[in-house]
Amino acid sequence: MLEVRDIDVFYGDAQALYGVGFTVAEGELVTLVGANGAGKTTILRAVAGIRPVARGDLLFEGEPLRRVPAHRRPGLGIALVPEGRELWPQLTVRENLELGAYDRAARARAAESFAHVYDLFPKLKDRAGQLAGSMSGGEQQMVAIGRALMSRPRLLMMDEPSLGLAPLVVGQMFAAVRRLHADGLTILLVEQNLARALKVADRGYVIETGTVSLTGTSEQLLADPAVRAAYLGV
Amino acid sequence: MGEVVVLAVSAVLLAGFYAAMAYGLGLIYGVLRIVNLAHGGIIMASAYVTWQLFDRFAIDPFLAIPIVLVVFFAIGVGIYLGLVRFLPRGPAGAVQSLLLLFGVWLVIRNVAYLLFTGNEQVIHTGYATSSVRILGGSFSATRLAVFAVATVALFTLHLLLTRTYLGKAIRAVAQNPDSCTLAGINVERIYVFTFGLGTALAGLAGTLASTLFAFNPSFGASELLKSFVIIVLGGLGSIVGIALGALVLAFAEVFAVYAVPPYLTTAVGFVLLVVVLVLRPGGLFGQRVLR
Amino acid sequence: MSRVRFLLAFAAALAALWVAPLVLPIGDYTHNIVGLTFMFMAAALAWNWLGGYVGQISFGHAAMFGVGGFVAARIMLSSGLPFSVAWLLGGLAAGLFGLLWGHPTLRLRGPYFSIATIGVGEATRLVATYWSDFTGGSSGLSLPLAGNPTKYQLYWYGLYLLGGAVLISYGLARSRIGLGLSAIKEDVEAAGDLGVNPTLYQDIVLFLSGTMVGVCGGFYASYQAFIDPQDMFSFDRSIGLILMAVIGGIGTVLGPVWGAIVFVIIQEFLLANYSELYLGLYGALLILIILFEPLGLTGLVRRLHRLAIPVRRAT
Amino acid sequence: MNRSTVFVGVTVLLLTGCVPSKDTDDDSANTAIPDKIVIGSTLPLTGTESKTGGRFKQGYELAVEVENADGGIDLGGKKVPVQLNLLDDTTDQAKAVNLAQRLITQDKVNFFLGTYSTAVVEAQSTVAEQNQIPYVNGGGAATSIYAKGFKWVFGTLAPVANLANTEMQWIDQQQAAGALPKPARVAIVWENTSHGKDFRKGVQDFTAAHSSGYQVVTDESFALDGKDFSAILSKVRGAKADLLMIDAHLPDFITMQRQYLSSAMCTKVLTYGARGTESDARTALGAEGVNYILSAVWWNKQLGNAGLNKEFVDKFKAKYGTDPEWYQALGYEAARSLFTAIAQAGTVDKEQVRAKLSALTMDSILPGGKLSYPADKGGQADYPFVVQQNLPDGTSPIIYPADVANGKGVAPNPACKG
Repeated sequence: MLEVRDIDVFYGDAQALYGVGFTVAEGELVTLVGANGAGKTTILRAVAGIRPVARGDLLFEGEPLRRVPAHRRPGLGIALVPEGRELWPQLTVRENLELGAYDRAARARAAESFAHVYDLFPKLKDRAGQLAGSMSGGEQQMVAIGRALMSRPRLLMMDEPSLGLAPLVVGQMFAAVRRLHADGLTILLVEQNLARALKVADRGYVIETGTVSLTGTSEQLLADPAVRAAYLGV
Repeated sequence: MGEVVVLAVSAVLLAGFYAAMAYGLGLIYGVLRIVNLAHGGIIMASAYVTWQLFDRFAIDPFLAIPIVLVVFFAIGVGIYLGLVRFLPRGPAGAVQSLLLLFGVWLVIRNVAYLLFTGNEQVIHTGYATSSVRILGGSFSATRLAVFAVATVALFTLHLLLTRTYLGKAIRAVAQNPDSCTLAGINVERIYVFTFGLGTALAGLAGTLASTLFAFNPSFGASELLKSFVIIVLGGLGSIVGIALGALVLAFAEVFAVYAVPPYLTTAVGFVLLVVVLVLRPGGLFGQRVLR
Repeated sequence: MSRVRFLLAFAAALAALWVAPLVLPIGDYTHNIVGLTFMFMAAALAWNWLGGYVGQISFGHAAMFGVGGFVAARIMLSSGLPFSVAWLLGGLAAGLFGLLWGHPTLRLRGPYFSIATIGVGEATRLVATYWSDFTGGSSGLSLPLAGNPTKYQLYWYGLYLLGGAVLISYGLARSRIGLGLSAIKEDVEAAGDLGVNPTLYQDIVLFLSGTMVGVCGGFYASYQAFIDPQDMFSFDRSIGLILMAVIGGIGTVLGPVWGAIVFVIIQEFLLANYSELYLGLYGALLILIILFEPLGLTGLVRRLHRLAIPVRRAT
Repeated sequence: MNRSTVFVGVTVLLLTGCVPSKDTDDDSANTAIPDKIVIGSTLPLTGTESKTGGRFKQGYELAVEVENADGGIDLGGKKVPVQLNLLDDTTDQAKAVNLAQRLITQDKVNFFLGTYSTAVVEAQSTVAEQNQIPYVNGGGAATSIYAKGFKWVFGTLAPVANLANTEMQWIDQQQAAGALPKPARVAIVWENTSHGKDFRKGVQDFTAAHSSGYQVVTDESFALDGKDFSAILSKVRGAKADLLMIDAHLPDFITMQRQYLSSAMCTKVLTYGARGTESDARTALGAEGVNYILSAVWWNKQLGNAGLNKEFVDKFKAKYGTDPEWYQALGYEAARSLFTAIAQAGTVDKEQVRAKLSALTMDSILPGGKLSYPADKGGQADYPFVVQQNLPDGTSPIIYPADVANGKGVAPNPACKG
């Protein structure tokens, strides 16, 4: 479904990604793991189109993505839940979700999507009229995921959904991810919490200083001694 | 007592014009974080357009509003696409846009001088001096009409911003443009639209001003300055806040005569501006984001 | 440029300008205009300390210009103090006035500060126009023609003002304070973390800037021999300083000097020929500079310089 | 601090306070008869005041044309043509000063005709005084210009205080005739400019001198270009004023009069100083809206039925195809008085012309029929204004002074009910 071929990305003069390549197949849950600053977020931003790619190709369902402007990509079926949620704090929960379905096709199915999101996160239904900025971190994360789902994505990318959340809430979050995956949604997940991420994922890529250093199924990676030493502290 | 009521009604009517005058500046600032220094120039230009429509085609200023809105929306879009678009975003861009749009103002003023000379112009509608009795006082029919238009504009804007996808997107862009892109909102297009709308609202203010005041190409400077006071009082960006800010300024100016000489009532607004900026940077009524 | 080279160039330029009117056949009119231009250069440089070095764009410098002018004029009218002392005292009063409003408002950044300065400028103008015991109100103040330097002599006083302003500009930019200022310009909070006290630094700069502009106001009072609040405190006067700095190159050490030259040349040239176009020309110039060369003339010269270097290497 | 810094510092210190000076080269003693007489002048030809500036230009140019029509000014038997060297000062004080400096010191004009608007004249007149060149202006009325003891500055505009005074004289007549209450309650509302200040002084001086007949109940100033005058008008209403004496320029006049009318106010006498008869006022307020407004100006074409006035109006119409207003008339008279003084002096010597200007008394188109620059008024002409009143039939006859009146004024305002 998604194919990333050998991309380079720069921040000004500083290069962040060096020939990164990976694939995500339909229905898969793939995770990108690695240390802080390794370039995982940059990869997601490049796929979402808010970070230009200097070299290499991005293919989504076989179609090249590089020339598609960022705001068109949700219409193609790509959605990103950004790191730190990035909600619109002075809009209500309902408005935040509504704008998730901004694309014309998604707008037409908004009612259906609302039902889906409220089903996944019943709490949001109760809080629909509340300002998003006044909610707790976990609730905000739910809104962020809900907003992404409202665009009816075929590929859902999530950037550190568990960051800064209480352990109990982290559990709920991963339960939701698992459920979405079980419903057949393709997911690309970036996590620092490698153990938990690999537990839900089918496959994983280890990103180190802007390149893919290791890849394999979750089991393989969890078993890899280098991974265990570097990321699991065992 | 009666006199106080009469003054209060006058202040409310004045607030109507003040609010209409500040909507455009507040909207553009709230969404683009750009201080549109050309605002005063647009108000002046629109007064001239209204006058031309009245003079040549005998179109009543209040009926000219739709034409003015369309014309100045287009002008706003032109200014954005031709100039503002090229500025960097962020603090550096904020300062540059200040100077750039000031340049635009100078050019507009010069064009007006060339086309219409420095003479004062006035629009005399049949009802310019007729009056209506309210609460024991007699008030200008034109001022009432201006107030009505300003109120309608307030509600329309409010509905647009809270009830439509476009409006919600505008508020979302004001709060966090990056995540708007992720939601599939074409932020650049929202910017173009907002700049156009803000300019159209400045045009509306100019039309309203032309029914109340005489104007020349330098007209608009004090409107711009007072608009600053209003959007700061109102919290820089909230449309309802702007209306409240206008009310505060109008009441302060009208009732200041009990405390300071009438000559200094204008200064009261500017002092209020600085004090509010320093003590309550979020404005009297709220925050700095468009809600 | 090294410090020694700068100071040598500075001394040479000062000396050349000092003797120029004595040896060159310059008409009286040009002589006076150049003298007045020196003052504008000094004021634009002073504006640039705050607007360029710190990045706080002030739309209210006319307030200090006016305060300086009127305090100086009052002193000249009421006491036997020489005009230069009156200028200085006027400048100090203006600097203190700057601190009075600047200390609270300098916490504001970007457009917030700019808007606040508009408020300060306009409020000051209105109060000054009303306060006729001090400013003469709408009738203004006339200075005695005796005891004041003539316009001919003011050329040299203008030159000294300019010299002082250039030295301070250079000193501020090259000193530790200068580093602190650019840190504040980049990011106030980070500057605080670096041990720079943004409040203190900005207060110092505003005081210096206000004092210099105030002294310029005193100079202007002596030059015109008649000042009135509507003119001294006008919004256009603040705008003029901004235009000079922007045309020359905002934030550069000497940019405002070149900006003031262009400003005056445009004014003098257009005055004689196309006076109906001068507003629009400033506007167009402003637009072009912001869009294509944010560092103004200085940026343009640097660009040409960069273009020229390879050529020189080739030969 | 290194050595070079010290060196430069010391140099600067040494230089400071050391300033060359120059003897003003005195060429005023040059009494040879020139080929032409060059008159320098600046006016606001662009910008906000361009309309008025243009009118003064018409007045100046007509005077020059008339003078040159028969060869120019007679200097001891030789006719010398006049050349006007006119620049645009855009109502900017510094520009007006610099341009005057340029015309006087560089272009060496013989004499100077002043610009328009008080503050600019005030700034510019110091240049004339410094350079000792006769400066006649028709555009600066503020008494403060003439209160500085300047020897070289002459003003053709009578002080605005006279405007108020002449209006009050007419009002006093009406009061004596029983048409107005005694004592009458007076509200003075003035724009905070020197124009407004002098107007206020005129009313105050008159009421102080006739204290049994008048009682000032409101005295307020306002800032230019106001958006709302309801508070001031409410004060006036609260004070139950009979006479509302306002001084305002056109935009404020229109805004204020609109609010006055729509708030159903009606005072027995209403004036806006010089405002009220202009066509702009009728356009903005309608013929109804300006009825019975009292106004006073320095000159009006209704004076022009005979003699010098008729000659001026006819020549003006022939040249420009329109009727002159007071601006053109004052410009014309300012220039003419200068030419007369030059002819009387018979030379272009500045001191002699100045002396002749100071002693001048000439027949004039201005009210009173004579123009002089009395020394006790600091060189400012002193004559009554012509008071006009807008009448319902659309005319604005002169109603005072009696010797030039061509209509009869109405007081109290018959439109007021009760």
